[in-house]
Amino acid sequence: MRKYFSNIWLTITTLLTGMRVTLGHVLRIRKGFVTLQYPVERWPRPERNIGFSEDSYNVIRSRLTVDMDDCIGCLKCERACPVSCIKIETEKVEKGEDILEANHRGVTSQGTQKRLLVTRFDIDMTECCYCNLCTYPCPEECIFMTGGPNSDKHGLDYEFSEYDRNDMIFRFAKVPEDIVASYKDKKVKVETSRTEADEGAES
Amino acid sequence: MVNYFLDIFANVSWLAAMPSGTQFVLAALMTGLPLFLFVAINALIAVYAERKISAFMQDRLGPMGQGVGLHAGKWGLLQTLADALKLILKQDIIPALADRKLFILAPFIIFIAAFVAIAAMPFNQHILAADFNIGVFFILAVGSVGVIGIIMAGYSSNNKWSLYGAMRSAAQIISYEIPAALSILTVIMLTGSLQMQEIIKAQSGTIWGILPNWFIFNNPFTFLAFFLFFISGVAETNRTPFDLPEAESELVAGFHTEYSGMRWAFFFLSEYANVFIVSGITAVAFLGGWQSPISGYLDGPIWGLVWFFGKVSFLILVMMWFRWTFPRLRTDQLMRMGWKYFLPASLVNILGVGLWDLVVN
Amino acid sequence: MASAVEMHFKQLVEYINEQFRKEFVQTGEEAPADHISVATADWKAFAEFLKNDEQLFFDAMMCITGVDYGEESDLGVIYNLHSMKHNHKLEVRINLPREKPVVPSVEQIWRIADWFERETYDMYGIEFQGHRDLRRILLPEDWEGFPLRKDYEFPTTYHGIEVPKMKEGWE
Amino acid sequence: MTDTLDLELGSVQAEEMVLNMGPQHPSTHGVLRLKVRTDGEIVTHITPYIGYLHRCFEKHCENVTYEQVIPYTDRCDYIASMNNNFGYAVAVEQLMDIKVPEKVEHIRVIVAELNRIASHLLAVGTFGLDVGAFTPFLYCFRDRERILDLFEMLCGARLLYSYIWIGGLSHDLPVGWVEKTYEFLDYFEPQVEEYNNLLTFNKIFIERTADVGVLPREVAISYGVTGPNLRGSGVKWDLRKDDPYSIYDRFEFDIPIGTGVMGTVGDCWDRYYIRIREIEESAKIVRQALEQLPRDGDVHEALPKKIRPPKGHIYSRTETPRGDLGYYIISDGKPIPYRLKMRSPAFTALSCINEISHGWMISDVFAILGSLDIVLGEIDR
Repeated sequence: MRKYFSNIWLTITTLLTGMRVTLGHVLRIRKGFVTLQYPVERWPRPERNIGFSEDSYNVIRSRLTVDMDDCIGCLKCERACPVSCIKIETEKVEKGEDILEANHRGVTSQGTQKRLLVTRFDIDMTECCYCNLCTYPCPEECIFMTGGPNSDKHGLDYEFSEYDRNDMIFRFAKVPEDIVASYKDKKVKVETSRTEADEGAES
Repeated sequence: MVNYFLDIFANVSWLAAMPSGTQFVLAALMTGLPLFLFVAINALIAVYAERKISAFMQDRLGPMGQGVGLHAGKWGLLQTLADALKLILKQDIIPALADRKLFILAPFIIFIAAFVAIAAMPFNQHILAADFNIGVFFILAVGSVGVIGIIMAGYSSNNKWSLYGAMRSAAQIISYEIPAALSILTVIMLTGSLQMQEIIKAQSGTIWGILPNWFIFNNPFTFLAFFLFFISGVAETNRTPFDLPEAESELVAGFHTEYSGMRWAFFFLSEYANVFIVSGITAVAFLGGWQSPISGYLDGPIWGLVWFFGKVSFLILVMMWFRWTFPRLRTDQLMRMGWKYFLPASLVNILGVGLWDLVVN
Repeated sequence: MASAVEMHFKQLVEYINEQFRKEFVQTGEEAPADHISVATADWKAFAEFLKNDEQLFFDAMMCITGVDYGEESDLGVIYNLHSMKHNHKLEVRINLPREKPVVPSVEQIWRIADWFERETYDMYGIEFQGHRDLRRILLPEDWEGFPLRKDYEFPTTYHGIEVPKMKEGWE
Repeated sequence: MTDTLDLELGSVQAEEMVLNMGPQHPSTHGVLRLKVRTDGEIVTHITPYIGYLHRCFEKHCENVTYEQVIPYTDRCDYIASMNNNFGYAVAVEQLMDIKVPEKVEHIRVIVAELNRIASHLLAVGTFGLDVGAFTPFLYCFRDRERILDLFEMLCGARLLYSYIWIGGLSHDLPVGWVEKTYEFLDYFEPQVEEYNNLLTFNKIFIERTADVGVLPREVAISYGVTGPNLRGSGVKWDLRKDDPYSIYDRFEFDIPIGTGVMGTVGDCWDRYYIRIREIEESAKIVRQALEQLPRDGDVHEALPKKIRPPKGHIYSRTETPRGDLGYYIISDGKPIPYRLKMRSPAFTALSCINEISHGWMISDVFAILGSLDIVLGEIDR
């Protein structure tokens, strides 16, 4: 019989404490609410000074972007990507020589001479897993997530949704088609001449 | 209200000429339509209040309108209107293997049960759709008709989850009817009449000088009866901590899993109508309906409306408070509590009130 | 830290040799220093011994790993056992022929082996004899082939759905 | 008069109803299908069907290099991905026996324990949801968001960090991070009191969870259950204390085990209460680790240029919020792992659900499933 009444008493007291907690929240709603009204109020980006010497490390995970002027086509980022969502094609070019019509600058901002013209640099953002592994091996630090340490060039962008999946493939190489075609058949000519030379050498 | 309108028709010449049948229908319509509009608006306000209260309890802001263009009003006021519009326009699917006739009929039965009970609800001294002399008994009787609708909905959706939901709610509502009826009995014993207006009139005046002579303060047994009735009322409207029939986390959505669009909206319309009825009866029976707390002052008809709606909305807020604080009971615990704790308590109550009445007066 | 485990391992090996069966585990210096390899025939008896013996009392099975040792060489199953009471660990390896990999199931001894064995069967096609309900656990019931084998080629369609559907403009 | 209705009960055969708590269900914590055979509301047999979230983690690991596996380990147990990286990094470092600098060890412990708090908060919140209380879920998430803000400040990501690398970390601590963590700890410790008031000692909650789904000691060990579920059954087993890795032996914290305060030992309430107590213990560890954190030292110091572990194999275990996470790695000298098996704690926790939910009702099945705190990403790998 005693357990019967202690059960009732326990129920009443514990339920009342629970109600006191929720009532407390209602009364303190003015300063206690956590809602962020998205389109109007935005999430503050974490502060920039990430506190150690080289400012190149990137502490933001948003859309990947590439500075084509600095890219020397070394394919390190393509190899570092765990889901292989970066595709690069390059063509051999004379060292450090500008090709304006293919908007290719011969010397990078850090002064290295470019030997390769990057004809195709596509990143498929639907497959990218935002792990940021590709930004570390880059010798020129030209691939990074927008809004990171080089945010002066590219503002923060994490709202890049599209209607069509193919629009999510960002193509950074701006080399016109005919230039790419001309390099391709030049390369073919070089190959055929070399194969003839080999046959000549063998026979 | 109906005979009140009939008297008005009598002295208007062209209305009196009509046959008495159409006169009666016209008068009934004139009382029924505002009540229906009241129920719809009450549902809209209650849904908005529920969302705002639950948001404040959970450190959220709830529906807020901001930004430019079509949005949900200043503090999300238009949110429920937008929901209602959406529900009307939404495609309303009837499952192929469902039992079509019952499926379509179920929401209406539940709504009718809820709507008819409001007829006997006294809003103030004069506004009362139908002043039955068996008011309380009528409301309790009609209240239990809703169970048929729920079982129909559960059975006809041909879905295991809704069958579970329907069975659970049938057991729950029936087993909580009894403690509810018994605890109302204590009030009727004190007033001696079933008529709602009589019950309220019996609660005028003061007791111990300052307290209003409401039944809740009358004697300790009616004080306990107030809580018993209120909690079994919560159980009858299937709200937490007794919301087993539509337990989101287990039965997906209980008996109204297969409903969508306007049919689903009817379930919610009737749920909030039920909530209004339960709080209404509790206010009338225990908190003195349209009586003002300071007896003697501020008790004109307009003030009567204010007091009645004040008490009802306070009780509705308490119900919402329950919903966002407590976990859910299991079916067998629910039954055990209903039969082993509530029923003996209400029987002891009746005995207590009888003795108290005998001894004190 | 590593040396403590070796010594402990040596104690285990000596204990097993004298308790279970003479020369059950070769103890020459070329013997592997951290695991015991067992023939399939007496694995069931050895497992019961490991579990019920008072001194060893391996009551918890940590993990069963299936291994494919290469294109032409054979398959293998590695059992990692652990004792909650004495807090020591043991690794047992069994090598199986590639065509007919069959191992007696220890599912009655350690209840978790039920799901571990089903997963190893699912991924490697290793038959566990005496398993009460050996069917695929992760892959759909009617999936052909055993994915984790080295010689597994990817099916192009499953129920008519073309599996690797690449986007256009993306070779 | 012969009675026409000789209806003896035997002929009335109530056959069992099969209920599909299908892959799409509000409270199966992911994509899991439970085929439940019920007699009325009482459960007679449950067969779980898993594999809906199988992404061939182990096949991927046989085709990518060691440092590229790290983003994959994040996605196994996506609620405690810091602990997954930690487990994988410890395994490969033991294989290559790299010694990681002090500062990195401390940051790893801090970050892993913060992630344990976040994961337990989610477990406690969803358990409240399964039992029907909606508000504690949102309180838990409000506090969990604060931890995710700390992680966003640390490595940019909020859920899948790929932060702990083999031999070091991807980023150093930003300026002001330590103060922010202290600020979080001071805010957070009194919050646990609120959950206790609202849920732990609530009579309805106790009624729903005490004595439900009791997992006895031997069954737990034989089913390989580990972590809070095992400690709920009274077995004092925590890898951080009994098989210490990294620098856990420098901190003093105690291991809460189930004592059957509200019901029998090993019931849902015990497993739940252990997670609440572990949140407090982890906060203690973070505080101690923050005090002993060496301020100087570079986190990239021990990062190997080329990760080529020597031929051999290793089985290493670490304590994640759900139990022992084991990695069995076989390497043949190439930069790509030859075989990588991940032993997931939630896999073993789910395997014993049939054993402990006999004779309980349908609403209890969800209370039991919630108390086991499983994550389907880790079960299906």
